[in-house]
This record gives sequence, structure tokens and C-alpha cells, in this order.
Amino acid sequence: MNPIYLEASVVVFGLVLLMAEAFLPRVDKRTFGWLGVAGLLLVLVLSFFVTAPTEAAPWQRFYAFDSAAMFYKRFALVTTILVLVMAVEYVPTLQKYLASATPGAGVGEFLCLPIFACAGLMWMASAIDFAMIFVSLELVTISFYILVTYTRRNPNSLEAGVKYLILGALSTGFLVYGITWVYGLTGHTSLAKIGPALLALQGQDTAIFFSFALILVGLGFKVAAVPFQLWVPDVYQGAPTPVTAFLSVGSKAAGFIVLLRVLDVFLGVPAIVGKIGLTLVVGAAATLIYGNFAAMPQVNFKRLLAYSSIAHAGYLLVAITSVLPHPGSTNPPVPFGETIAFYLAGYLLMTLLSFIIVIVVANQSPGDDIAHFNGLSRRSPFLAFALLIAMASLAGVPFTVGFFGKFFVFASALAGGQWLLIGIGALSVACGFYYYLKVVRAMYFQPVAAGADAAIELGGPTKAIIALLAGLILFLGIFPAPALDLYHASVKPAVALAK
Amino acid sequence: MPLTLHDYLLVSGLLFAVGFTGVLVRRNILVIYMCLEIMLNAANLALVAFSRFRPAADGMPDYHGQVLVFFIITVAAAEVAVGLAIIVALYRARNTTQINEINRLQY
Amino acid sequence: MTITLFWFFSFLMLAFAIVVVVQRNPVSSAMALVVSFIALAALFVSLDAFFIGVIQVLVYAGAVMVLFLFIIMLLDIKAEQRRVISPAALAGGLIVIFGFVGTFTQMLAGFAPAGATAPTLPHVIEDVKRVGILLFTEYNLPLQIVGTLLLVSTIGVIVLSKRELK
Amino acid sequence: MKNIFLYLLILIPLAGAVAAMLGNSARRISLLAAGANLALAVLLLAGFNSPSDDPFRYRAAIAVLPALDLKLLVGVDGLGMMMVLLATIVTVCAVQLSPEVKDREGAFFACLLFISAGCIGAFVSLDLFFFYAFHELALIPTFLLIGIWGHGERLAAAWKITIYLALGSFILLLGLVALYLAIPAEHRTFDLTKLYALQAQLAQNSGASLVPVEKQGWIFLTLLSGFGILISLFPFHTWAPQGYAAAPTPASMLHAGVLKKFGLFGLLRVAYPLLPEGAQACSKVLLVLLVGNILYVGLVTIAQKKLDLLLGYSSVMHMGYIFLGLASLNIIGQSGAALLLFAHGLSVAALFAVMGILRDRLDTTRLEDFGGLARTMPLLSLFFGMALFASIGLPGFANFAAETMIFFGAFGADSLSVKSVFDFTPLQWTVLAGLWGVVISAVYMLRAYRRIFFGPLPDTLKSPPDLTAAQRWPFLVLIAGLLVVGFYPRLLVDVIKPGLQPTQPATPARVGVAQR
Amino acid sequence: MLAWLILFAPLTATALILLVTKSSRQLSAFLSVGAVGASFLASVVVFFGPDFTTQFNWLEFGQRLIIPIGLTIDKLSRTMLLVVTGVGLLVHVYSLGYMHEDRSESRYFAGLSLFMFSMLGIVLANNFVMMFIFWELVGASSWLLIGHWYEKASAADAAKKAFLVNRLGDFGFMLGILVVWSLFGTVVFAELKPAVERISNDATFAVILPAAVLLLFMGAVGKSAQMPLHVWLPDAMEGPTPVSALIHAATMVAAGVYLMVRIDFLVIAAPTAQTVIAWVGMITAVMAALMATQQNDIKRILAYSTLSQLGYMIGAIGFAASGAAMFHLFTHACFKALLFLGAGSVIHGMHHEQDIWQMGGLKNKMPITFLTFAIGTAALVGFPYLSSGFYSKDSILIAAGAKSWIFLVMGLFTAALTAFYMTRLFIVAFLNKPRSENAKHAGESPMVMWVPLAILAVPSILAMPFLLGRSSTLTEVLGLAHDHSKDAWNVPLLAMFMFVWGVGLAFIIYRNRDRDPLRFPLLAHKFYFDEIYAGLIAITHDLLAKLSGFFDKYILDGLLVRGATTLAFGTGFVLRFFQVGNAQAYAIFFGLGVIVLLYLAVRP
Repeated sequence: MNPIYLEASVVVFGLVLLMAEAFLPRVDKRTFGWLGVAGLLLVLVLSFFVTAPTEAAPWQRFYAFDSAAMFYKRFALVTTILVLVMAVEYVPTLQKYLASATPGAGVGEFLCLPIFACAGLMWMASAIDFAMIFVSLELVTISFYILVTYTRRNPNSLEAGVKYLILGALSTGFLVYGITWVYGLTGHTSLAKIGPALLALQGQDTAIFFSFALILVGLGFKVAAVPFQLWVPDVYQGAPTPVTAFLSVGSKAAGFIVLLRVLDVFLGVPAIVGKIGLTLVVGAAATLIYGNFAAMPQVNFKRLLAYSSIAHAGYLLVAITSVLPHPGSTNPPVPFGETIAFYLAGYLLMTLLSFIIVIVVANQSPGDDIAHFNGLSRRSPFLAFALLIAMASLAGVPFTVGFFGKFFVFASALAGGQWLLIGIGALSVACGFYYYLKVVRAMYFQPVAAGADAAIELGGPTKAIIALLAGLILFLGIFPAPALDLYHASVKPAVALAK
Repeated sequence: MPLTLHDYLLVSGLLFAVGFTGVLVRRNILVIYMCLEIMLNAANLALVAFSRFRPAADGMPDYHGQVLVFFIITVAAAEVAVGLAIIVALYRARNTTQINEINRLQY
Repeated sequence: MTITLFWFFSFLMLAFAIVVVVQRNPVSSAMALVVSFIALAALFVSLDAFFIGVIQVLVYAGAVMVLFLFIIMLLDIKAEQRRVISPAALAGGLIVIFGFVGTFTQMLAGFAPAGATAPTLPHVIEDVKRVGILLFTEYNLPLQIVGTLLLVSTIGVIVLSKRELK
Repeated sequence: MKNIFLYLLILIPLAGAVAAMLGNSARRISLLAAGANLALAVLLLAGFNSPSDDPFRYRAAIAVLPALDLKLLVGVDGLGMMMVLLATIVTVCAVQLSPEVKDREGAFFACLLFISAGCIGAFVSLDLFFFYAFHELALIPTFLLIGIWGHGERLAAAWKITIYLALGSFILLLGLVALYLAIPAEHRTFDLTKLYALQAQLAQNSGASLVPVEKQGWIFLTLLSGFGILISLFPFHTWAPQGYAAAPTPASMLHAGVLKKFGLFGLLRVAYPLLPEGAQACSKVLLVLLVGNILYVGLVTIAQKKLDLLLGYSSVMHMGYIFLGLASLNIIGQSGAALLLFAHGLSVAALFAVMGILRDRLDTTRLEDFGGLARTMPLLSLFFGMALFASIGLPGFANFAAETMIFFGAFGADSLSVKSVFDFTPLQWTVLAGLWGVVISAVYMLRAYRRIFFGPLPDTLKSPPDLTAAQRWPFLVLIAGLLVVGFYPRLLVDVIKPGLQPTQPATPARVGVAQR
Repeated sequence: MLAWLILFAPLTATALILLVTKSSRQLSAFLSVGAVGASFLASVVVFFGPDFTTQFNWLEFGQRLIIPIGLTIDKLSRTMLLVVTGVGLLVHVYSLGYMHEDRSESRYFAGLSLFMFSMLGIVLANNFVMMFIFWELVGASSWLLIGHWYEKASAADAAKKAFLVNRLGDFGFMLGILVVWSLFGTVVFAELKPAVERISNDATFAVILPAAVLLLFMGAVGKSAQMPLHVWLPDAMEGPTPVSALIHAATMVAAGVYLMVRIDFLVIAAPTAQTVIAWVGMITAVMAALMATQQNDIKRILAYSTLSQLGYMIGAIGFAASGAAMFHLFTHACFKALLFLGAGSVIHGMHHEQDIWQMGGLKNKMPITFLTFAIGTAALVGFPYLSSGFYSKDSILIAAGAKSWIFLVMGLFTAALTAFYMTRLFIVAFLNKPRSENAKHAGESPMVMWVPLAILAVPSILAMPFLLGRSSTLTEVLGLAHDHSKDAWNVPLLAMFMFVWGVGLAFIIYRNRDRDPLRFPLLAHKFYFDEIYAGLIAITHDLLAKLSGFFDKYILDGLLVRGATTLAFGTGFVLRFFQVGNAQAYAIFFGLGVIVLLYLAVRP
């Protein structure tokens, strides 16, 4: 099967679901959620059977189907599947905040929009042309504008939406201007052609870096790197929780794959490598510091996870810096694609696990502050233990996937001789232990708040998924090889390409 | 002295700066949104200029740039639609479009 | 002649863009923006991009700005009573803007192709056709994506702006 | 993978932990698991003496990440075997001496067993990565144990110990990775046995070192800081006393007795064999710090007014002696250090156990509240006395044998022809400080014993009952272990020596050595 | 094998008592007595047997370091064995009576057996480390026994003090062992001797060897309670009196002397050290005797007298007369044990009254005690020709004279003082009128107590002259074959003069007195040693400890560790103020970031 059909089937499936939802008003809306899960699962399965097309087609200028692209496509699918599960779990809260006259109205769209966003994410994973990057990224961004604002009777959600809208549009402006300048410099928008064209330019490194910087602004916003991270805490806190989860995992991962592809091009220009290196190092350092330190005083769990998301962006940036050539080391630059992919895979598991639990707990508690997790170990030992695993993994305790992620990141940073980042990283890890364990403290040390001590009910499928995620965190924490193999699994050609 | 690419780029840059200024200093979200559109249009101007001043092999303007402009305009239109919908929802809920008045979420 | 027109429309565009920024009343801002965009369309035309110029007028000056005006009217937003611009924002904004303009002009000064003059065109302009062909052949995939995007934004606008969901 | 015994050693406590969490009679289950583990360890020790060329027995491996040659490689040499024995003994005693747990009993014992499994895993791992990873397994359980079931300032202590140790182990991780990266690319592996073999081979062929000499210094320093924080090396020690004071008794026993030894074990296993030149280069720094441990912390200990803090500080102080043995850089001192790991582990576990029982019975740890308890608690006072004398290095207990080896090793480490006392090498001056530390430790320990058990019984103490029958045998086990090894240290020394020997520099000859 | 039996019989008793018979006091007591009895019998057998050494390697590191546990039977140890087990056996038997009413009798006998084990280990040790091992164990068992009545604060404190002061000495001892090992590569006495001889003329070692000897001597100073580490011994009298007799008179305190005799080849090779040792010994002798003259507690008087006599012995080491030292050690062990047991009998009879001014007239109430005590006193003061003390003290004085006149003067002065204070004690306690109710109703102790007294009295008064005459082995062992003709001084005559002078003066002063007519606060307060030490410790160690504690709590932990966390927390607190909530502010920060990036672009 041609890989391009993956996105197409996702979009078609989304449309079908949307129609079905519109024309079958009596069916419980949650059914569509589970249908969505099933459909995406099917696509996920299909993704293992795609083969490279036998002949060149015009879309191949925009669309890559290398192993990285396939990995991030599957990543997007898994993320969306889990987000849909969360969304189904979130339906009670959703209805509370929807301006719906009839129960269930608006729920169907909420369950369908992530599917379209998923298609956007998958396209981003494949995008190798700035035109494609721009449109797929905008598809994702606009979907998120809608999703973040979705619970518009919730003032926080609205506020988050407005902030995301303004800052997102601003970053789009810079991205577009950057793309314009790259086009102006090289006459191309295709990454494959930009690289050689940039090399051919003589004495234009100011303009090249200028345009790179503008694009970096746009992508830095996506991955939440300092100083373009300020939207993150507010938006994460305000958005409906499944959307927050989607943002923090899907959007960030897609941002990273695009960033990697773009960086790959610009790092080919020797004249600006030094400046790119400086930018990345300073950016990574600032992101680590900001994310980790500012997370410590937080009291809202979602906001805490927002800062944590910034912090993890910092770690990922650290991994990227390892590719920079550096004097005084005999080690060759470390390819970072694998590290980042693995890190993000781990990040997916632990972040989504946390968010699922947040949804479940917040549904049956007054809110989603850390204080509302007080005594969770009594209300639901299972959830508390699962969240404990998630927190341990986020903090980077061995035998969880988070540890391997950090291990790879810092191993590559060491190989790259990034001492400043390593030093800051050490402090960051210590801070991380503090704020992640703050949640553990709430769950295990604090007594249950009076009046909120009811045992937490948990549906079977959700429970199974929570157990699955926790189990995966532990499994990949001991045997990371499967995740890495997945990253390296490339698309087999249907017939040997005669090229 | 004939017109050069420089002139167009300068104007585009200034337009971008004006739009950016509006985003940074205005409080009314609608006006901010207008200014964002100005920024996108500055990019369009530069794109078109680039495509004109850098002819393709056949000596005609490089229409790839104009296709990109087309995409930008389309996307911007969609963005405006969604953005205005959000602003309307905001106004209904909070009765304001002043950006400094929406700061429930902070720190 | 062309030069004079260029500078005229550039000035017009920039001046009205500035009006957008400084005008208290959003309606006035919107009207100024329309003027600015029309001037921009003129600049497009000066670059022999007639199709883009037309689109600019139709989509921006026409559709988008009308949408803006509708919304402003719908919400009945008055001119801002107090200061339009807060001093802190102004200070920060000006620093940023001067920084931007400074770096931008400096970059532009060193930008080698900037001195290029517009080459004369060997053929008749047929940009609608050329753009159209490109869009529907080579750029088909992005176009499809834009289509999806429009679908999503349609859904979004409906969901977000209906008073009551049914 | 025919040798599953060492995996079993790790899995039994883990399985026990899961069973304890799910089952009803957590205490019995965990005692069973700990006991089974001890029995297994003893069996392995018994089978250890069969002659073999391989210093590492019971080897097995499970591939984890072939790209990096990362595998769950386990195996024990004498040192590892001894540490496993220590861990299993202390675990059994800790479980048995656990006070009654009313709240979430299952989780309590599960945490204990997790710590135990982590320690054992670290001791049997021959892969740098898992060696590190297993140790960290104890981090979260420690946090929970102190936070949920702790005493006094439990929250502050839980934070402090966890963050401090997390930071320390992160630095350690950096050091380990740096070590890995400093190895020439064609030799890179996490497999310690391969690294040892390479090191030996290189030394034989060209006298070269596996890790470039110019890099060894700072890698060693990084490892020393990382391990140092875990061991509570001065000045990174302040987490230990407060943490131990706040932790529930069995947690203190396991942590101070076993887990903390991981750092020293790591220095012996990784840093000294693989970075001999680095160790030499950093020896002055280490000497200064360990004198800090012995003298400064010793004095701080004297100033303590609460038993829990006093014991905590004293355990910090004794780490200085182990460091002294390591710093001697020779087989005598390092064997002594290794033996002291064992001895201190048992004695400090017994001391903390007594402290815990006193705290449970009397609700206080302030020294001035105690008095005359030898009358009402004769058995407890006997055991405390023996553990105390062991810890201050009284002959007959293993600690003395170990300290003697350390002193001899350190004092005779350098090629020596002392003409006057002023010709002492820095290492010898350190020995002097160490000997003075022996006096200091006697001062505070006897002072504490005098306060608690001697003198008249104050009216405020309602004559507390002595040890129950169930509480007796763990003490007997601990004390007996100390005595047996103390009487004939070669029982263990001869087992651990072969593992240490190949990494030592040749010993220089000295003047005036008697002909034999 | 027999040697091992000697060593391990008492340990077995300890272990059995602790593990099995703790609850049965009687059984414990007999186990302990039986063990020491066995040791004694074995010692007797060994005494008449050949020299031998038996050992196994306790620790072994190639040729580099071998620490054996080895038992040496030679001239020195076999005599010492006899003394230790003999006196020990008697004290054990005596304790059966003395401790009969104590409910912790089992613990007492366990401690006593442990002590015997330790002491015998010292005697049998063939190397430094083994000696150090038992050296420390002696200290520990002494702590146990002094603190036997732990509920009494003074006893508990005394036990602690004894152990700590000993530890102080051991600090030097261990260091000395290390230096010796690093010089000679061995710790075994027999191997050291030839090595020392090989280097005795080597100037390279002129500084370090005396230093090493003095460090080793520090151990002896601690254990044998020499100046300035003597302070623990008088306080140790808080222990039960048999303990005082055995440990703090006959055996343990003699261990220091024994050690120095063991290593006399080292001492001789280091003349500087020798002189220092002589001075320490003689100063201790004089000062302790002076202190004894003003004490009122019967046991304390004996304790100071012990100090003084130990000073003699240490002095003798310094005079290169280790034979004389050993001789005095043997005689002193007998008569001092006798005196202490006698004192114990008195105390027992007086219902635990120890102040001699509360006694008086005990001559008639406790005739056997009186008689044996008189014999002991005679031996201690060196009753000319009749007492063993006379001969042994003489041999030391002769050696002192050979070394320097000043030592002779000090020795003689001490002798006079000894005569004086012992006479004072004897007169006040036994002769004058009873001065208290207790004294009036005092009665003789049971047989189990006075039989050991009687047995000990025999060697005190008779055995030495007899042995001297008959046993050539002893003179040979102790190197007492002395040619009197070469003496510059007629020491026996001078000693006799001193004896008469001292006894006479005391008789005159204390005859029929109810109160002490002499007041020397300096002496009564023991030269204020305790006070000075307390002050010294307070301004050094304690202050340092307090300072360190403060530093640790407020600087290291408070300022640095907590400061760092506060800083981190503060940073986070400040950083989140970027998050003001206003999207416009975000846009401005965003813009600033852009500008920084763009500036980087145009920066050359």
C-alpha cells in the first residue's frame, strides 16, 4: 500500500465518523470515540503494511516516507488513539462546559477533530517541503485553536484558546516570513534542494541565519522552547485535559520532527553552524532552567505538567546539541534522531498516562490541583501506583522508560562535550525529582480531604489502558530495544526501486 | 534609478514591523488580529517580489512563489474565521476584547 | 512612473497600516486595513502578479475585512475609552520593533541579490493558468491538506460560535 | 542462561514485594522472601569456593540493547558475594525487626523488599548500566518509607534524602557515561568483565591504560563526587543523619547498612580498577575529604543530643575509614575497606535497630530523656553494647579487623623510609587522623551508652519491657556475624582478595624489612 | 594445645554464661571459677614445660603483611601466666563470697572471665597486633567491671573514663605498631628482635625509632596509668573490690609494664626514649605517692599506691632494668591483690563503708583480715628483709642509682612516702578506736574470702626470698644476678632508712587521731589533675565539637544545602513571574527572543 493513503484514510475516516455522528443522533456519543479508536488502530496496523511506491510521483517532492516519518506517523496515531480514550473519559466534564442545549451535542465533533489533527500530525511527519510544512502545521494549529477553546463555557478554556490563538498566529507570521526568505535566498521550498542551494550562496550567511532564525521562532513555539514557551503553562492549564495531552505529546513531537528536518538542512551550511550551535545551546539551557525551576512552586497538576513539558523540550534540545561539531573531542557528532525518537516515545507513555489519570481523578474530585490528589493512594491504590510509575518515569528513575531517555540524551551530550548543558541538566534532574515527587507526596503522604474521600470508579477499558501504559513504561525501561527497532524500521519497497 | 528588489523587501520588512508593533502594543484583540494579518501580508509581498525578481528558466516569474502566496492567503482566511469565532465566544463569555483583561491563568 | 507609483502605494500601505495600529476605534482600524490591503494589491500588480493582486482584493479586502467588520458590529465594540496602548507594552514593543527594523535593514544591506532589477518578461503574463496548473498538479498534496484545513475550520467556527449546540 | 541463581536473588524480593502489596499477611510473606533469599545467598557462598579461573561466578546475561552491548549481565566475585550476603542478612533482620505497621502494611514491606532487591541487583550486576540502575530502584521506596511511615521531620527528611541522592546518582551516571565514552571507540562496552580483561591485556602488552591517562583524573573526580554523595562523603553528608533519623527503623537499617555501601562498592568495582591513574591523581583531594569525614563529622557527632542523629552522624563518620582504605591504593587497605563494608553494615543495622526499639517503646530519642535502661532492658543493652563496641572498632568484632587492615594498608602504602614523624606522607598523616577518630568515636558512643543504659532510671520512663522473643534472633544473627568474622576475618578476606588483586599496582619494597 | 586451653577456657565460660546460664547465678559463678581454675592448672603445667610458639595467620597478604594469632611460651610469659591465673583464681574464689548478694552475679562473672581471657591474651601474644587486640579487650572488660554497679552515676562515669583514657593511650600504641611495621615489615616480636639489632647503629633511624618506642609507650602509659594518663585508675575504684584487686592492682595495670618488658630490645635501642620513660615512671611514682598521703578512701589510697608502684616499674624499664620491673610486678601483684582483697574484706565487714576515718579498731573485729593486711602493708612498704617488696623495690632502686642520682633520690623519697601513707592507713583503719557504728559492729568475712587472703599472704612475706634463694631460673629470667660490689650507693641501707623514717613519722602523726591533722589541699585534690583536664577538654574537644556541630547545622546544612535549595526554589518562584497571564506580555517576551536571535544573525 502506498504510504500516502495512510493520511487519506485517516481523513476519510474522520469524515465518515463526522457524518455518522450527524446522522445517527440517538447513538451514545462515546461510541463514536471508541469507533475512532478502532479506526485509528486499523490505520496503525495498516501502517506496517505500506510499501514504497514503484514510480516517482509529484507528491514525493513534499512527502517523505523514510523510517523517521513512519515512526512519527505511528507516534501520532498512538497519541491520537490515547487522546480519544481520554476524550471519552472526559465526556462528563466536557458536557458540563459545553453550551449544549441537548445532552451530547458537540461531543461528536470533539471526538472527530483529533482525528483530523492526527492527519495533520502525520503529514507533518512526512513534510519535506516548506509549503507542505506550512499547510500541515497550520492544519494542526487550527485544529488545536478549536480544540483548546472547545469547552467555551469554561472561562479558562476560552482564555487559553485566545492566548494560543494570538501567540500561535504570531509564530505563524514569523514562520511564513522565514519561509519567504528561504525561498528568496534559494528559489526553492523543497528541503532537498534548499540544502545545495544554500551551500552555493557565497557571503550570505547573515541572510541565511536570519531566515533560519525566523523559522526557528515558528518551530520553537511548537516545541515550547524558551523564549517561545510562555503560552504553554496557561494553555495547558486552561485547555480541556485530553487536548492538553494531545498538545503536549502530539504537537510537540510533530514540531520536533520538522525541526530536525529543517536543522538537518541548515547545519549543512558551515558558515552558520557556529551560530546555530550557540542558539541551540543557549536555548536548551534556558529551556531546562525555566521548565524545571519554575515548575517547583506549581500547585495545579496540569500546569505542573506544562512546565514539565517545557523541561522535557529542554532535554530534547540537549540531545540535538550533540550533533554540533565541537573542538577537542575525538568523538564523531552523534546522530540525534534516534535519541529524540526514543525520548519522545517514552514521553508519550508517561505524559499520556499522567493525563488519563488526571482526567479520571478530576472527574471525581473538585478539580485538578495537586491538592486534589491528596490521599489518592487510599481512594484508588491502582491509580496512585500507576501515577507513581508515571512520575518516576518523568523524573527519570531507572527501570522506567524515562530513565533510558535521559540516559541517551546525556550520553550524547557528554559525547558532544556540552558541559554547560550537562551541569544545568544535573540541577534540572534534581529539581525534577522535587516537583514530580510532590505529586507522589500528595498521593501517599497526605490525608484525604474531608468530603472527597470516595473511592474512585474506573471503567474496565480505561483501567486496562492505564495498566498497559504503566506496563509499557516499565518494559521499555528494561528492554528499550523494541522502541528503537521501531524507529529504524524503514518502509520496504514494493518492488526494488530502479533509481 | 530603477526599482530594485531591495525596495520591495524594505517595504515588506517595514510592513512586517508595523504589524508586529500592533501585536505588541494594542490591547484590543481584534486589532491585534488585524495586525497579525498585516504581518502575513508582508510575507506575501516579499514572496511575490522574490518570485518576480528571480525569474525561472523560461524567464517568467517563479510561480512556485505565487502558489505559496495562494496557500498563505487561504490558510490566513481560515485562521481568521476560526480566530474571530474564538473572539466572539470570548466576548460572549467575558464581555471584553481587551487582552489585558484575560489573565485568570497566570504564574 | 512605475517608481512613483511604487512609492506612492508603499507609502499608502504603510501609512494605513500605521493607522490600524494607532486608531482607537476598531472600525476605523478595519477600514484603514482595507485601504492598506488595496495598496498592497497594487504593489502585487506592480510586480506583475495580477492573480495574486486580485485574490488579495477579493479575499482580504473583500471577505476577511468584511468578516472583521461584521464581528465588530456584532459585538458592538466601542472605541477604547482609555489609553489604547499601555506604556509598558509601548516601551517593550518599541524596543522590539527598533531591534527588528535595525537588524532587518542591516541584513538587507548585506543581501547581495537585493540590487537586482526586475527582468523584462519574455512572454505574456498568464499567471492564473500557471498558478492553476501548479496547484492542481505539483501542489496537489498541499492543496488537499488545505482542503482538510478548511473543513476543520468550518467545523470549528460552527462549534465555537453557535449560541446553543443542538 | 543456565545460571539463574543471581536473577533469582533479585526476583525473589521483587516477587515478595508484589505479593506483599497484594496479599494479606505482608509481614509473613516478606519474611519468607527475605529468608529464602538469605538461604539462597548462603548456598551460593557455600558453592563459591570451588576452584575456578574466572573471578566471577554464577554468570548469566540477558541481552537488552545489542547496539550498545547493553545486557543484564550478572555474576559475583568475592566482593559481590560478600555484599549479597550482607544485603540478605540485613534484609531479614530489618523485616523481622519492623515495628508493627498499622497503615498500608503491604506497601511498607514492599518498599523494604524493593530496596533490598535494588541493592542485590547492584551488587551482582557486571554491567555498568544496570549496576547503576539497580541502585536507583531504592530511591522512590526510600522516599515513600520516610514520607509515609517516618518519624519527626519526615517530610523534610524525605525530600532532602531523595533530592540529594537523585542529584548524586545523576552525577554518578554522568561519570559512568564519561568513563564509557573515554574508552577508545572500538572497545566501548558496558560489560565490566570485558573492561577488566581489556585493561589487564593492555597493561600487559603496552603498559597503556584503557582510559586515557589525561582523562582519568576528572572522570575519577566525577565518580567520586557521585558515589561520594551516595556514601555521604564530607561535605555531602548532611542528608544522611536527618534521613536516618526520620526513616522507619528497617529503612534506616537497610539504607545505612546496605544501600549506602553501594557507593563504596562502586568505587571498588569501577573507579579504582578502571581508573588507577585517576585515583592516584585525586588521592590528595580524597584524603582531605575523608579526614573531614573522620575528624569533623566525628566532632559533630559528639555535639549531638539525640540518639538517632548521633547514630546517623556516626555512620557518616565511619565512611571515612572505608575511604581511607580505598585511598591506600593497595590490596591490604582495600581489602580492609571491603571488609569494613560488611562489618559496618551489620553493626550499624544493629545500632539503628536498637534505636528504633527505644523510640518505639519510649517515644523519644533525646539522650537526656534516657537513663538506667540496663535495669529494665538488659538484653537490649547487651546487644546495643556489642553493636556499639563493634562500631568503635573493638577487637573481636569484624570492624576491628577491617580497620586494622585499613590502617596497615594506608600506613604502609607508599614506599617508606620514615626518618622522623615529620617525614610522614599525607596518607600517613591521614592514618593519624583516623586513629584519633577511633578515640572520638569511643567518646560519643560511650557517652551515649552511659546516658541511655547507665545511671539511675528516671521516673519519667515507665519501665519499658525488654526485647520480645521475636526481636531477639535478628540481633543474635547480626552480632554473631560480626563476631565470627571478627575472630577469623580470613573467612571473608580470602574470599574477597582475589577479586581485588589484579587491579593493584606492584608494591614497592622497603628498607629494613625482616628477612623471612 | 595447652596454651590455647589457657587462653580460651575463660572465653568459653563467658560465652556459656551469656548464652546459657545467665539466669542461674550459682552456675555462672562456678563456670567462671572452673574456667580460671583450668587455666591455672594448665599454666602450672606449662610453667614446667618447654618454650614453644604456636600460631596461625589471622590475616595474610603475601609477604607484605602477616598478622598471626600466636601464643608464645617463654620465660617471661610462663611466669606472668602463673601470676595472672593464680591471682585471678584467688580473686574469683574471693568474689564468690564478695558478690554473693549481687543479683547481677552472672554478669559479673562473665565480665571477669572475659577479662581473664583478654589478660591471658596479652601475656601469650607473640606479636604487636595480637597484643593490641587483647589490650583493647582488657580495656572493654575493665569498662564492664568498673561499671558493674551502673546505676551509680559515679561508677558509670568512672567506667567511661577508664575506657576513654585507655583509648587515648591505644591511639599512640597503634600508631607505634604501624611505625614499627613500616620500619621492619613485621609485627612479630621474635622477628623484630634481629631486625632491630641489624639497624641499631644506623643513624637513619635515630629519630624515628625513639618516636616509635614512645608511641608504643603511650599504650603502656594508658594501661599502666602513668602520668599524665593516670586519672582513670583512682576513679576505677568504683568497681567491686575484687575487680580492683585483680584488674587495677595485679594484672591489667601491669600489662603496660609487661609490654615494655616484651619490647625491651626496642627500648634499649632507643636511649632517648629510655630516658623519657624513666622520667615518666619516676614522676608518676613520686606524685602518686604524694597524692596518696591525703586520701581518705581506703581503696583510693591503695589505688594511688598502685600508681606509685607502677611508676617504679616503668621507671625500671627506663633504667634498662626490665628484670627488676618484672620482679616488682610479680611481688606487687601478690601483695597489692592481697591489700585490695583485704580492703574488700574490710569494706564487706563495714557494710560498704570505705572512708578510713569511719573505721578504726578493726584489729579485733577482723583478726584475719588485720593480719593479712598487715603482711600486705609490710610488703608494700618494703619491710626490710622479711617482705618480698623489699627485694623487688631494692632492685629497682639499685638500677635507678646506676642510671642517675636524681632517680635514686626520687625513688627513695617515694619509698619514704609509701611507708608514710600505708602506715597512716593501717593505723587509722585498724589500730585506733572505732569511730563509727559500722566500725563497732564490723565482723570477719566468710571463709571463702579470707582463704584467698591467707594464700596471697604467703608469697608476700616469704616466697620471694625463698624463690630467690632456690630458683636460679627466676634470677636468670629476671636478670637479677647483680653484683652489689660495684654500686655507688648502699641502696638497701638507704631504703631501710627511708622506711623507718616514713613509718615513724606516720606513727607519730596518726596515733590515736580522730581526724586528719594534716591539710594539703593540693595533694588532697590530686594536683587538680581532673579539674585541669576537664577544663582542657572543655576548651578544646568540647568546644570544637560544639563549633563543628554549629557549622554542620547552620553553615553546611543550613547555608549551603538549604541555601542551594532555597535558591533553586527562589529561582523558580521568580521565573514564573514571566508568566504574568497577559498574552501581550508574552508577545513582548516572544519579540525579545526574536530580536536576540536576529541580532545573532547580524552580529559578525
